[in-house]
Amino acid sequence: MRQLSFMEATLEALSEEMARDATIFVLGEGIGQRGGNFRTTVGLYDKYGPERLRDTPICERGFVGLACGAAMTGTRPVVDFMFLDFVLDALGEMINQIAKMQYMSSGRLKMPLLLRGCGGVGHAAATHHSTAGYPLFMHFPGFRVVVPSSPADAKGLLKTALRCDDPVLFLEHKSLLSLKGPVPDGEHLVPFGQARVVREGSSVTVVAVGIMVPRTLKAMESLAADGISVELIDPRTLAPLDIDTILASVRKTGRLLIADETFAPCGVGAEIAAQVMEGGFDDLDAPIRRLHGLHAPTPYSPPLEKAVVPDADAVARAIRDLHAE
Amino acid sequence: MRQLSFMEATLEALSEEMARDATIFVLGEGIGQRGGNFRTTVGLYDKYGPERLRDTPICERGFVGLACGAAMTGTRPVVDFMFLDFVLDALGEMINQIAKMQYMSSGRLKMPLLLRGCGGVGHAAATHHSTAGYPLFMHFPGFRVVVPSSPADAKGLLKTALRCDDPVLFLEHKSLLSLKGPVPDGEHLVPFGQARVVREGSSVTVVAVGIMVPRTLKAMESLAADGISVELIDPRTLAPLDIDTILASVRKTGRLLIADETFAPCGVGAEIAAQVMEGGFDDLDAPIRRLHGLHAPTPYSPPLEKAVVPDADAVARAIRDLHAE
Amino acid sequence: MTPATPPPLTLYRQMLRIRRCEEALVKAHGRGLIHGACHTYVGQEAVAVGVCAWLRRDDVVFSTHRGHGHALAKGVSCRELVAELFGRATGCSRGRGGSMHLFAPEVGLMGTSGIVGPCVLQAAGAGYSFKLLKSDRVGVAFFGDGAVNNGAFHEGLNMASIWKLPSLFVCENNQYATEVPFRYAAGNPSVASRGAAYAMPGIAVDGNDVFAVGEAAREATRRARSGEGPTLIECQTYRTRPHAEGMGDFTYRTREEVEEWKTRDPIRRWRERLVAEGTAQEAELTRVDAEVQDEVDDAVRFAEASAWPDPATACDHVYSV
Amino acid sequence: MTPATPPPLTLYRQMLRIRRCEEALVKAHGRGLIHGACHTYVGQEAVAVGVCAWLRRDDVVFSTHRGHGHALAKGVSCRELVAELFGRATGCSRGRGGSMHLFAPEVGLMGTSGIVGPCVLQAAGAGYSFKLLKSDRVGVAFFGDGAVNNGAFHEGLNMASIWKLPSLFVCENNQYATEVPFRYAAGNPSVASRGAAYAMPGIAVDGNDVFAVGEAAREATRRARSGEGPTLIECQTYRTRPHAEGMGDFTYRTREEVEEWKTRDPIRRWRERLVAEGTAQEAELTRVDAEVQDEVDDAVRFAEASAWPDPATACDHVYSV
Ligand SMILES: Cc1ncc(C[n+]2csc(CCOP(=O)(O)OP(=O)(O)O)c2C)c(N)n1
Ligand SMILES: Cc1ncc(C[n+]2csc(CCOP(=O)(O)OP(=O)(O)O)c2C)c(N)n1
Ligand SMILES: [Mg+2]
Ligand SMILES: [Mg+2]
Repeated sequence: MRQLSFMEATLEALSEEMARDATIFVLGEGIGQRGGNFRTTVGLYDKYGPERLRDTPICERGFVGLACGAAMTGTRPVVDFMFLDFVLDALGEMINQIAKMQYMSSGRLKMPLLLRGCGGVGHAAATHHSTAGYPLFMHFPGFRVVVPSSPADAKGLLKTALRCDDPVLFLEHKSLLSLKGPVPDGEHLVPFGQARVVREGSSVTVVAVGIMVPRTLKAMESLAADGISVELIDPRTLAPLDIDTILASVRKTGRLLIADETFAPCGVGAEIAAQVMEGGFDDLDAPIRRLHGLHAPTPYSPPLEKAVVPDADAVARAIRDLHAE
Repeated sequence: MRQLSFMEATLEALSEEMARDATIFVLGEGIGQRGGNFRTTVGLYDKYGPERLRDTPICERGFVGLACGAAMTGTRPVVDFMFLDFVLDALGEMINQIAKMQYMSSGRLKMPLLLRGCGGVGHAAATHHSTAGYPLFMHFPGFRVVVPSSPADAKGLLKTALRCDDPVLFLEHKSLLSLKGPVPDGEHLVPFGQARVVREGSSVTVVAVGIMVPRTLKAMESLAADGISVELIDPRTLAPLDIDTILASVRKTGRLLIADETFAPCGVGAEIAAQVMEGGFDDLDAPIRRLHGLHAPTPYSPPLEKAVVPDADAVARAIRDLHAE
Repeated sequence: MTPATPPPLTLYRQMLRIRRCEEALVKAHGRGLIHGACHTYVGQEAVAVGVCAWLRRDDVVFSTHRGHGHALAKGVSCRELVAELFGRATGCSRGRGGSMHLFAPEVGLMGTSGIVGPCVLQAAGAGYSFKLLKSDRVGVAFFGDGAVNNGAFHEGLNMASIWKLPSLFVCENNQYATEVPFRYAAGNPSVASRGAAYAMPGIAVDGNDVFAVGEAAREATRRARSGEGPTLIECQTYRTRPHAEGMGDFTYRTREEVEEWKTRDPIRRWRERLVAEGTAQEAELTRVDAEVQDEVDDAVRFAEASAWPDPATACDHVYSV
Repeated sequence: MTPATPPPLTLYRQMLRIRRCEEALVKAHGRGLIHGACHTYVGQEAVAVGVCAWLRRDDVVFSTHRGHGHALAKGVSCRELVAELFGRATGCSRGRGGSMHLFAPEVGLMGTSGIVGPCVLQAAGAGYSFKLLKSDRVGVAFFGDGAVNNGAFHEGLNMASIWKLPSLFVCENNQYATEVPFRYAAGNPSVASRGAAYAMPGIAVDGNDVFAVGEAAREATRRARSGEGPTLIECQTYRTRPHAEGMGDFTYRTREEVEEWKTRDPIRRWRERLVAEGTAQEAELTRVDAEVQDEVDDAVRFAEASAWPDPATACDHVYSV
């Protein structure tokens, strides 16, 4: 199959859906003629013009709130926010308005709104260009949360997001953008709420989020030698979360590690651990372990930045420790 | 000891600290002459004047950001935001700025800033006057999170907050405000990071957050009869979290229920469950259970509102079920 | 297509319907039938009615915590409004919203809100949709003077201006935000003059004169429908009841000020004008008074007799599927 | 107490220090010594220097992603700046911040920022502190034209105005936000005129004329220190390098436009004026040129020789204790 990068895969998905659905338009800084800071809209301006590829002033709250009103009145806005950090100024609109409109209108309004951009640590981008923050979108009711780890999933999930009537947060890790992988062309849709078993294994289950999937694959190279057979699961969407696939795996392995780059407290690891404990307590042969980034704002200097992020070695260590428990 | 309501207790704490520290000033809507929507500043305007009790325009992001700059330059702002819902428009300032200034300045700046107001469901206040949201302040590094359940703790914790150099979120449940209880006068300080064992017990540990403490006490009345001995723990501060007291209790009871009114996903229950699993796995005789509000925006109509909140009966049921496991 | 000029008597009926409805809600609040907050629109009726007179059913309105008047003027029935405040399944929001969360998208009421500010952005968003869809519909935001100092006003008006969106920004300057005077909260006491910061026409009108408000709305909707862009309208008005039912008054404003404004009652003024100009006969008006009172009484009976929502539905519609 | 009128030669030295420092950073960026983004201040030097000339060490500055010039003008050494961008423990932020997070509170640099907007609010907050503490210090925000359309500008200026805070709001209107022209992004092309929306003096100056900027800052700081309130200053200027190092140019603006602005180089203009007016001799100026170059070369050597931060400290100072 042809190899595409994350960027190429999501651009293809957006381009195909914009051709299919004339109500889709994109809002963001530099997503017009410029084609997006992360090349998310390259070539689309010439095809679809300024109204559907709308460069915005620097008013994140404003254009997110505008997108809310647009989604309520017959169009499908895509907010291309670059880095999640920037759009934190719009959390009020997201939590109070966007996430609640369907409920408060008893389903008479829909909220077909996509929030997409980058999150995650890397490239010495420092503390205002590194936030992931998806746990808070899992906490508040109303959002769909998508964190892809492969170009194929990125395309298939973005297309699903662009046909979904709920607000979707689609978050890509900046270090994955140029990663290449096989991507089916045309009508390739990945449904929400279905985890992907990346590797089957028998001794330890690892649930890895986003960039932690390739890092775990790397870690696994060194583990096979020691006969540690890892079952790697990529939830792909965190809301809805496919807990059944995780529970089934834990039933088999009895051991679970959740690997997530962002913060631990009230994070993805905590939620998955709590659900597995509730649904699979008797299957557990060892405590569920969490591997997260350190609980500090992201520093700039490479040695500091490296220290706050769990890399492949950290994953390998965590798996070994868990396997030994 | 004299009995004070929550409101009287926190007003006393604020009044005492403002007398002690001339750099404290309060920002909010109606906190001047009016004395605050929840009577949080009654009488203080006449004592301290408009500069220290500053009525603001309706610009939550603005005055939270202003408070950030003030805290960096020698004063101690108190943001009295009424309902947490209102101040969600300021999350960008809180997460990107307030929580990070000490870290980014390598400790050369302090952030003595108190964010205080109401959260929680009740009185048919509906979806824009019911948000608690503290899990997100636990998730991001840099905040102290205080959720008192008694007037005495409210006073002691608020005084500690007003002497703390970190940003503090102090969240009161509106249904607790008029609750009365014994309150020591004068210099009564409750340190952060020390849970309170409200009742000792032997068969089930319940960690209850804020308003769930009185609800659990009510539930316990019906349980004693059935010989279910509950150890009730109020963490009082969620960041820092006194996990040791919780672990010690679980070591004794082998059973843990976390009762929290707000949402479950990536919430307080998940975090405590994950930590207890990590630190006390072998002490557990049954899966840790979580009791939270339903995962929906808060509806207005009393029968609907009642349905989304865990009341004393729900707590009693949850304890019985866990005890039977 | 622009709506026909609204019959003067219809404007009278609509304003009166709002007034009588609010009076009924005040009584009901006293009887404990209303559960949450209740912000009445008494004194400001000319704004909602004057603006909505120039809106079509398919135009959309985004409103505030003080939105009963906007809901009624846009076409929500008294029954649906009162039932909503009573928390019944027959309410316009099925009992989920109450006073501050009135939803009736089928008549273009896209929601009132418990948060000050967002309606401005959402009305710009509706304008964006209508422009993209090549329709001549308009998006309208009603908001108070308190919202003018909020960033949403700044960001929303700027975007609407640079993109020439078919949106109306109607500020109801009743001079107070809860108990804080606008003259204290805003560096510049004129709302209309702020249009200049966004190169948007900003006009000030007597918000207690339904005709004056209507003329401003007529021109603003014409501009919007014909692609000339948004308009900011400052309606200078006053709420003659406390900020919310159950709250005090006269600590932050004087009885005299309130009484003085009562003499400018928009409904009485319009009634007198209709009679003076011979547009309507006393008899007709008296008949309308009676009909409106019946309508409101019926709405209260209907609401009280209505069923409560089923608790089992508490989690419905969080997601579309 | 107002600082003494800055010696013309000092202004020259400071502007040149910024320019040479940026040039060194550009080279270093090419050599891969700078890890994150690097937004240079080339072309805008007169703004930081002209404003900071009227600030005392204990006045405070809140800046943006393009803050190297503000840091140097406020008193951060070239060594500390370059070392920070190199990510070394000797940097002004101990290597934690990089180009967009420069902190040196000891000289009143309260932080540059990767987020557009907050500096406006924080400068108002500093003004609030100083007013409450009865000090005559001032809080200054430097921000770009891009921030003008952000709600923080609206909310911050309004609060500063109604509370008469000793704050300066210095907008560096370099006409583009990344690649988006201000004339596209803002309904009203004048920043200074927006002062009117907040009843705040708003003045526009030639941002490439260090004397003109200084005169505006002199009056604004005088107003602030004497309790007369805040001032909005629009400095019309231009960045003659791409938005950030490594980024392209000329897709959104023409070579001609850039070349035209280079002829208004604030440093050359000031140098020529000093010579023309006989304020400085060619020889002195040449000596300054050499001294500044040495200072910058030394800073680069210092930075390269500096140690990396210890990974074990990565979680220090998240909390005060
Ligand atoms: C963001 C936000 N902050 C605070 C509040 C609390 N609040 C409710 S109404 C109100 C006053 C609004 O004043 P104005 O906009 O003038 O409308 P009016 O009540 O005068 O009609 C305030 C502060 C809120 N609802 N939302
Ligand atoms: C809230 C926010 N949104 C977007 C960005 C991305 N960004 C960084 S610099 C910039 C342009 C800023 O333009 P301007 O304020 O004019 O400053 P200049 O770069 O021209 O000096 C943008 C959009 C950001 N840093 N913060
Ligand atoms: Mg008002
Ligand atoms: Mg600019």
